[in-house]
Amino acid sequence: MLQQNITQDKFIVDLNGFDGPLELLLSLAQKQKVDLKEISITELVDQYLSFVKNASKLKLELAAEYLMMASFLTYLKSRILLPKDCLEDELTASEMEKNLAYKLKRLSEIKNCTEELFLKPKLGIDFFKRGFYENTDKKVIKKLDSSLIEILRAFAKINSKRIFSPLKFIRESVFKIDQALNSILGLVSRGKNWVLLQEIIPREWKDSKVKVRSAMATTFAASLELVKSGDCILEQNSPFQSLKIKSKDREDKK
Amino acid sequence: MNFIHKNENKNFSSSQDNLSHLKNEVKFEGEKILEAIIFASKEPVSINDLKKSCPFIEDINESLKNLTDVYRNRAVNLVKIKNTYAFRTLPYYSNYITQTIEKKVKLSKAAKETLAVIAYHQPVTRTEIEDIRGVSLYKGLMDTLLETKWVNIGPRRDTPGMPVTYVTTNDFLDHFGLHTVKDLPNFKELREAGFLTDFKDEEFEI
Amino acid sequence: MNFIHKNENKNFSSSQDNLSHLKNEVKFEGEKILEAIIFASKEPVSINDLKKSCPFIEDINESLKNLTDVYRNRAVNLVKIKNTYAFRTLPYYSNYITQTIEKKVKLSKAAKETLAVIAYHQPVTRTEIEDIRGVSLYKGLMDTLLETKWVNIGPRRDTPGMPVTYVTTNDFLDHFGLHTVKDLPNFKELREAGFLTDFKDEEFEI
Repeated sequence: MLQQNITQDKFIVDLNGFDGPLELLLSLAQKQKVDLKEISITELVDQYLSFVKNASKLKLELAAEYLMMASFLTYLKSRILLPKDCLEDELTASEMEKNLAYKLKRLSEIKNCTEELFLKPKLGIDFFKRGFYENTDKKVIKKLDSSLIEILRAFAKINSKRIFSPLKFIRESVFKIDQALNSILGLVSRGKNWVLLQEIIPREWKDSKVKVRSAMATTFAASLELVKSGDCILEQNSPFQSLKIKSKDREDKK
Repeated sequence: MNFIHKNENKNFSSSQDNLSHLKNEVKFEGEKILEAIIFASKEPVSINDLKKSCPFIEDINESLKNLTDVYRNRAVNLVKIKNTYAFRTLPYYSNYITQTIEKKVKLSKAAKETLAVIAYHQPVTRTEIEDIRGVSLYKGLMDTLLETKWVNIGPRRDTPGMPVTYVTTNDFLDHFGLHTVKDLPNFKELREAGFLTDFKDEEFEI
Repeated sequence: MNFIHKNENKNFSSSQDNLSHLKNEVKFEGEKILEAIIFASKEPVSINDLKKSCPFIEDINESLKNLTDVYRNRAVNLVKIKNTYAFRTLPYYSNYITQTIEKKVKLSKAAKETLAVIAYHQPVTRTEIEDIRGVSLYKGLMDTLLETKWVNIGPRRDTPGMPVTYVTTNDFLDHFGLHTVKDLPNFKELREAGFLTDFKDEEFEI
């Protein structure tokens, strides 16, 4: 059938030319019979499935739509072959067949109509409007020339801007890590006493909740860094208690 | 009705004749004003706009019909495009007109087919278009069609989800020389064969 | 000379009559071709160009005279300008046609965006528009939009300060061929329809 009709190269070209599985199916049907009323659905199903099989043999990547159609047709074929009395509640095989035939006919009709529509005389090509228009320049009325697509695009643009805009940090309320390192080192080097972490936060960072939170988080991160490098020790007596920090003694370091 | 004009009608004498003569004059003047407006306008003029410009015309549809008759046998015709009027040359004379073609829209095969689906099945939802064509619309296809101004957004479908619908425009009709959607090739046949479901006659057919 | 057309001349019987009838037909066809050419031309057409386009017309001056006669009593006249011909609407009727002379103006990007926000979020306050667009409205933008008649003042918002809201008008719906603003596709639908692809500003293939 199909394999005999089409060489391997042409097979690939053909597939690319099809605008979806229904169109492929339609063209197979038209090859079978001119009158779509007389096509054999089972034969058509076989042709389609062998087409898809061939495509996978050639390791062509078929779009999901083609595979979905293949699975539907396989199902349809099995329903046609099954005795009629089982599965009464679902669409009968003949209804499904009719439905498929209807869709094929409808597509073929719209394809014919598309051709005929574009064969019609067209404005600016086959017939014309008046070429010249008077300029009565005294009373010119401004007319806005905006099309709907422009408004839709403007709206889509605003929304996509809002969704896809990169995250921006408001720098003023972010306590930087090197700031935190400096203030920790400034405090802990003075003595060997424990210092509470919240005491390290500079005064100007204590005037709002947001700032305190940011400074606290950065100071904590910085303190971990200092512990990791072996310059400081961090201590917490029990969960949720305040963190204490002190610089590591030379003896401790040994 | 063609070309009743002043000089031809000078011989009336009785007062009754005179009255009907005057009435004809008024009608004829009205038609000429319509002619001037439509001739001078770049876009097809809607009947409503014509009414607004000429509130003194009693029966605008009759006047427009008369004007259409005047031009019936000319190379330039007054054509009705849905609820608008415009002058257009007959396609028959296109060979003699060498005009730089202003705007040649080149649509892809898929776009042409989608346009046809919208024209025949309007108002039609995206899902319905995809169902008829058996393939999903590629990105940017509806963009292109809306940009041609041949397609517009129609009323939302009154079904769950209230999907957006698409319809064709007067520009579309004008471009393909159609008066209404019913003039589409094979429209009647398709409708009778049951391929066009849910088609509603346009509301403002005048 | 006016409007000799095929159907009116069917009664000729003798061969001589028939010949003159045919000659008239040819003449009339020639006039119609001239009519179509001059109508569709952007510039007045020179007699030489007309001759070149219609070499089969025996006496072009006679044909042009006949065509001029056809339009003599219309609101549109065929006028001779030096050695060129053009159709012109009579100045007498210009009172009626000045209304239809339009100068096309484009909306700025900001105005389009603002209009879109109003269409989708109406009734919407100025602050809300600024919030949605992420930029403050420049002075005069709302005035421009109000001037278009596409936007109008809506009811005041029942919040502190009672700010004015903005809504779109029926003119807006008319211009964009919409029945209601609810028909506009929402963001999700726009995305599904592929309106979020990188928008090219260039025209589609022309």
